[in-house]
Parts: sequence; C-alpha cells; structure tokens
Amino acid sequence: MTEQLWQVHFKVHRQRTGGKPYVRTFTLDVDPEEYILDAVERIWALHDRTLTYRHACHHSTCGACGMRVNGREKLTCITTISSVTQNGGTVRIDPLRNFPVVSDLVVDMGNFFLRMDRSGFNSVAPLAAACLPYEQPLTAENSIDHEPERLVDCIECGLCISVCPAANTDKEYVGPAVLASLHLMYVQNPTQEFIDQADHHTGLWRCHSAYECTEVCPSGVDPAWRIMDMRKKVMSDRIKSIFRPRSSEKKNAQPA
Amino acid sequence: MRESLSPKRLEGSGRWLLKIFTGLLIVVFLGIHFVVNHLVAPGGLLTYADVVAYFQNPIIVVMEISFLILVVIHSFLGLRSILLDLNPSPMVLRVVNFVLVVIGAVAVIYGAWLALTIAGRG
Amino acid sequence: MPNQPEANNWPRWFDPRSRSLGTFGFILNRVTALGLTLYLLMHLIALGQLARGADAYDGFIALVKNPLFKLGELLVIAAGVIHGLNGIRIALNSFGIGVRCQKGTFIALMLIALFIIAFFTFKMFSEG
Amino acid sequence: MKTTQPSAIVIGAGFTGCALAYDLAQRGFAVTVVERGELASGTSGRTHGLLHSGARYCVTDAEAAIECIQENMILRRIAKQCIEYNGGYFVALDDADLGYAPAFFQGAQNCGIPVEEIDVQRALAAEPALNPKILAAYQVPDAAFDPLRLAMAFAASARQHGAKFNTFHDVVGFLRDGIGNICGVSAVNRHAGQPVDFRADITINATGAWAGKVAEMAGISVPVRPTPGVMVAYEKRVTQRVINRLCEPDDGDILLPQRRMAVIGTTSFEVEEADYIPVYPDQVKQMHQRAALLVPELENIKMRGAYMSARPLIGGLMSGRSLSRTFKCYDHQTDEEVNGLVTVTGGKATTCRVMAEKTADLVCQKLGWQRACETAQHPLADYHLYYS
Repeated sequence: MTEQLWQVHFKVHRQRTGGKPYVRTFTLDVDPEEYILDAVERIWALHDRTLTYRHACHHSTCGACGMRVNGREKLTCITTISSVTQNGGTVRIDPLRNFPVVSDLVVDMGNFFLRMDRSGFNSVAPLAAACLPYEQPLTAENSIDHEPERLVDCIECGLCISVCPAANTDKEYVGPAVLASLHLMYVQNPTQEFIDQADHHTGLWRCHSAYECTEVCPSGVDPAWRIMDMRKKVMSDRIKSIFRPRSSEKKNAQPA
Repeated sequence: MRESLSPKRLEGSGRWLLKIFTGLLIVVFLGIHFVVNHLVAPGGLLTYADVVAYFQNPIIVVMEISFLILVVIHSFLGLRSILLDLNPSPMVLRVVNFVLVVIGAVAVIYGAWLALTIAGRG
Repeated sequence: MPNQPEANNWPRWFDPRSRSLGTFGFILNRVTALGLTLYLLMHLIALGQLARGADAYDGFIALVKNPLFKLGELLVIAAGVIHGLNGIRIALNSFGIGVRCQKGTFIALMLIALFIIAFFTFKMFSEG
Repeated sequence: MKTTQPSAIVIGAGFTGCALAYDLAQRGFAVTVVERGELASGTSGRTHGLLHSGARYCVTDAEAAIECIQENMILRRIAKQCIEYNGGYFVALDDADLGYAPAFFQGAQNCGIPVEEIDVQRALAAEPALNPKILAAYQVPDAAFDPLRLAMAFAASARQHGAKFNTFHDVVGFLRDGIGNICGVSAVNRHAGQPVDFRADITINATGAWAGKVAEMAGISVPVRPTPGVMVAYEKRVTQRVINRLCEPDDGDILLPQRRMAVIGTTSFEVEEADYIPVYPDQVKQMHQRAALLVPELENIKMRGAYMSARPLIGGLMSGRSLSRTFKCYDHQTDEEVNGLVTVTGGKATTCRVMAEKTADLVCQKLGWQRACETAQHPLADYHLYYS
C-alpha cells in the first residue's frame, strides 16, 4: 500500500424505504489501495450513521457487498479505489440493478436466494467439481479421511443478475447465477432434473449472449459458459430425440 | 426434486433450433440471391420488364417464395423472443402469438400470390 | 419497491453505458433485428406496385433511385450483414463452440461486416 | 415455573446472536433479534473462517482447546453446508518450533484432539506448496467455513422455529418497567428512519466486541476489549488444508484455504472503538512475510483483500493474546441488580453453538422454563431459507 493519500468524492445513492432517491456526496482522504467498501464503511462510521449497506466478510467469500461503482457492478470489498478513479476524482456508488432497493445501498436478495435454493445450489463441492470443467482440476493427495472438498466459486453476490440485459425487463428470468448453479449441480450429479429446470423460457432461452455475467463475476464462475454448455446439452438431446422413436421423446417434447 | 423454477415453458430448444436453422438458410439464400441476380439480371431488377423476365424461371419463383417463408419464420420467432423479454401476461402473449401467426401467414400468402402473378405475366 | 425488473425498462437494452463488448453485440443484434423486420414488411408492401403494372412499378423505382432511398437501402444491407455474421457467432456459441473467445470472434466478424458494407457503399454510389 | 410462552430479545445477529436465537426459539421462546446492520456484519463476518480443531490453544489454553474440538465435531455434523472439511497441518519451521512440538502433541492428546504426526515427505506430497524446509508436520481436524453462510444457517434454523429477525435496527436504549427492570429495547429502523420498541421477558446482549457499549446503555460495565487482528487474502488457493505454524499462538500463524483464495492471519492489538478499524499497511506487510514463510510462493501472489476483525476478548489485567478465549455470560441481576438483561461475549466462531446453549440454559433457569437444548442433534436449515 502507498502512503500518499488521495482526495476522492464519493457520490452515494441514498433512499429511505418508500422515500425519494437522492445523491449525497462525501469527500474523503483515502489510500488509493484501500477498497471501496473500506471507504463506504468509513463514511458510515465517521460521516453519516444513517447510511445503510450490506457487508460481512470483506474478502470476497460472502458476496454481501455487491454495489455499482461508477455504474459498473463490483464486489466492493476487493475493488481498490485506484482501480476506479484518480486523485481528486469522483466515485459514484449505487445499489445493484434488478433487485428491490430496501434503503440506500441495501437490496433485497430474498427472491434470488430462494431461487438459488430451488436450483439445489450446494455451497460445498468435491475439489474437482468445484472448479470449471475446462480448468485443470485441483486435486489433493488423499491423506484426508474423505474426498477433499471446497466452497464453490459462486458467492451469490447477484452482480451477474444486476448486469444482465435480459434481467432488466423480465422479473421471471432466473438469471445467470441460478443457471450456473443448475449447471454446477448437473456437473456433480448428471441427472435430467437440473437440465429440465434450466430448459425454460425463464431460464436458458432468456439469455441473449451479452456475456456480461462472466465479465462482472468476481469469483470466476463463468455463468455464460455454463449457460451455453447447458444449451449444447439440451439441443443435442433435442436433435437426438428427433431421430429417436416417438415413445422416448416425451421428456424433451415442447408443450404447445 | 424441489419445485421447478417456473411453470409452463413458452420457449425452448425447438424454437431456438428453428431460429438457427432458418437463419443459416437465409444467409445461404442471400448468397445465392446476389449471385443469381448478377448472372440473370446483371443490371439489377430495375424495370418492371426485368422483374417479369426474372420471374419466368420457375426455380427463381420457388426460391423467392421459400426465401420469404424462411425470413418470416426467423424474424417473427425473433420478435416473439424479444416480446418474451418483456414478461407478458399469458393473455397478452396469446394475443401476440395470434397476431404474429396471422401477419406471418398473410405476408407469406401475399408474397406467394405476388410472385405467381408476376410469373404469370410472361 | 423501486429498482425491480420491469417491462418499461426496455430502453436499457440499448443503453451502452458502462457495459462490455458482449452487450454491444447484443444491442447491434437487437437493433438490426427490429430494423430488418420493419423493412421486410415495408418491402412487401412496396413490391405491391408490381401487381399494379409496369408504370406503377417503374415510377416507384424512379422514386427509389434518389440518394435518400439509396442510403436506406444501404442501411438494410448493413443491418443484414451485421445481423447475419453476429448470428453465426451466437449460433455457434449456443452449441458450446467458441464461447470463451466470443469477444475476438465478435471483433473479427464485425471487421468483415465493415469490409462488406464498405464494398456495397462503393458499389452503389459509384454506379450513379 | 413459567407456563405461558416466554419471549426474548437478542441484540446482535453475529454468530452468537444467530445461534442463541436458534437455541431459544427451538426451546419454545418467542425470539426477536435486533441487529443494527446485516447479519454477521461485525466481527463474525470478518472472521478468519477457521473452524478450530483446538490444537492452536492446546498448550496455552486447554479450556478453549477442549471446547473447540467438541464444537468442531458438532458443527461438522450440523453445518456441513458451509464448511470445507479438509483438515489442517501444524508445521515446524525452525528449532524453536520443534522444541514446542512435544508439549503440543501432549497437549492436543490431553484435550482429546485427534492429532497425528505426518512424515515431512508425505506432508509435502500432500501440500506441494508448503515450505520445503519444514522440519515436522502434525495433522489435526481443522476446517475452513464460510462466515456469512454459517450465521445465515443458524438464522434460517431460528426462523424455522418462528424467530423474527430485525436487521438494520439500531438499539438506542433499554425499556424499563416500573421497578427499574429491563423489559425490552427501543431501536431505530434504519431503513425507514423510524423508532420502534421491542418488549420481552428477557433481553440478551450478544454484541460481542460491542457488548461493553451496549451494556453501558443500561449503566452496566462489561469488561470486554475489542481486540482486532488483520487478515490478508490472496488470489490463489495454495493449499487444500489449513496450515498452522507449530508454535505458541502468534501473529500470522494460520494460513487457510477458502474458495479460490488463501487467507493469512492474524495480529492482535486493543482498541477502544470497534466501529471502524483501519487496515494498517505495516500489519499487512507483516502478514505477507509470515505467509511467505509457510508457503514461499505467496511471496509473488497478488493480494485480493485485507481486512480487520475485532475479537471480543474478556478483560482482565493481562494483555490481549494471553486472555482465555472462552466466553463469559453475565446475569446482570446477580452482579448489578438489573433484572431482565443477560450479556454473553467472548468466545470464538467455532464455539458459538455452545455459547448459545449455555446462555440459553441460564435464561431458561432465570425464567423457570424447562426445555432441553437440541441444537447439537439436528442439522441446521439450509442457509438460503433465512429468506423464506
């Protein structure tokens, strides 16, 4: 970290439950290598105790501190100030898009978490499955009394849903994170039920290949790749089913 | 299994494949279209007479009509997908489907009729 | 509560601010799609002139010869080329092909599109 | 002997608060949790994320070590959903460490911690990133957990039993009945900016490092000292197991894997005010050096984050590090003749369940409510269901 301090103006979205949104500016002297969340916390602690925001782990494992920094979705606990502004610059801080704002920077994650739950999302997975299938799988020598495992990449921060153009207009669209979760579950346990859940107009087919989810994901989940990988699976099954006798076609059949 | 993420499926692999398939054929046809245009009518079809002459070739007639069908299917499937982004109510969606089908059918019939009439004026 | 997904957020589809390359592909595709669909209908109606005989059609063509229409025609070609090439990328991606190099593919395809469009521009406005 | 359903207010939704809410709700209390921020937004969320085997304290603080290994085994059973249970190594880097080994091995066994000496070559084969110069390695049942999700799992279970969570509600004072006993809290709903009162038979101050400040509102002093330490996260998961330095508890002696990261910690110093503790660059530098001692490649791996977390250490005359890590539970009726308020503080993440159990026992006994604790028997509800 550098010793020299920057003066930065933070323009923070403010809004009480049911109230009108407005912007309040706080000017802080900051270490450019500090993280945005540190600045937000300092604003709350030293400047304005009414500011509300979500945070917990401060090192990108919990996913609570997702916000929009200068319009772009960021996990604020690992976003350095120097990466988004310069000395004397301005940083705009807004709540995530496509989630109901409860107040200030706090959004309601309830619906999203319940969808993650319905997708069967499991936060801990065997080491190999926890990584992306196209990655060199991590393996650990088995002096452990069971198969090594790790917390999976998705931290349910909601950045991908906030940035997704399709999620902008369709509240029924489950969004990249949930689809990625279904793919992850399918990788661990290749049963049709996960594919069937994703193969839906509120799922796989609502994605329009903007690939923003993978751009903003702070955790290397690569939802876009997972979505397309599932599409591949669904379509190859579909094509096969065309050449298969009718009887075996029920599962993939399109409702009228 | 926990309850599915949402009830009835309104879009799926079938429509997507159809979209891709028609899209691909359109690209091919456009290619042919340009080539043929330049072989059959080097100056382009800029006069009524040219057009009539052009349509004397039955292959051309078939090609133009099937091209129209492909374009209508592709564009209207796309349009429906865009409208689905707006999460329409089932009622609205039913209307949308109906309107798209009707307009699409009218367009194809009208186009086919047009091609055949012109062809008939040889 | 505010900030939820709503149908009337649709203008955001076309908002390129603080977005990455992928969204430009999405915006281009959507704009050209809508444009071409509109053109398809207009085109069919216009060709109705053919049915009304030689004079009607030739008169119509004469009208179309002016630069304004030519520009429109060029836009249609441009839209077609962009939508077509971008469509190929998206189709391949949805078969799991080249998802992780989609940016590069997009740039390459759009350069090709640019080249083709330039070619048609030259061709159209050279032969008066 | 109470027959109507008792009610309780829990101040603070960290590990202790959430676990206590679950315990009380499961014993039939009508529980209301009042938390000024998000779940686990204080010390709990910012914990290192180490599910202690207890071995870290088996020489200096057997009491804490025994608690840790017992709770470690229970949480492993009931909170699988947010724990990566890959075990841990204690590694000796120099002769001093080797000198500590016998006491360590003996202590661990005395505390009932399954400890096994691992041949150095085997340890290096299992964890190739380890400093090849290690002189000895011991395996213990350490694990890494996800802080927010552990708190949410307890909270979700509490909600399944009817507990109500009021996050972003700032407690501003205590309500008292005619004879000066505490009968609830007055708070401010920070979302709406409106005052709101909560009343209950008993109020439990489970605010950890802030317990002193909250107790002050009732004119009571609780000897808790916010004792922060720094943690530094790296961009690469260099090991699969928790790596501890085989030495007395010291700065930067624990390196644990979490998701794709490695997290090194920690330091220890005391502060008065725990609301905002800056991350001191010199401490980050120190952690970086310590991390590179355990896993040399970290020398050149990018830092992903750095953060401070304020432990709630229970005061005495001794300095921070040497204090017992076990928690304390104060019934302010016996100490200060203030009825209706109990404070629980101290402890650590690994022991949050037993802290809740003991506190709930005390609360039940105060109110004459006889229900046994069952939190150790049943797995916690899926953490997503906190939102159900």
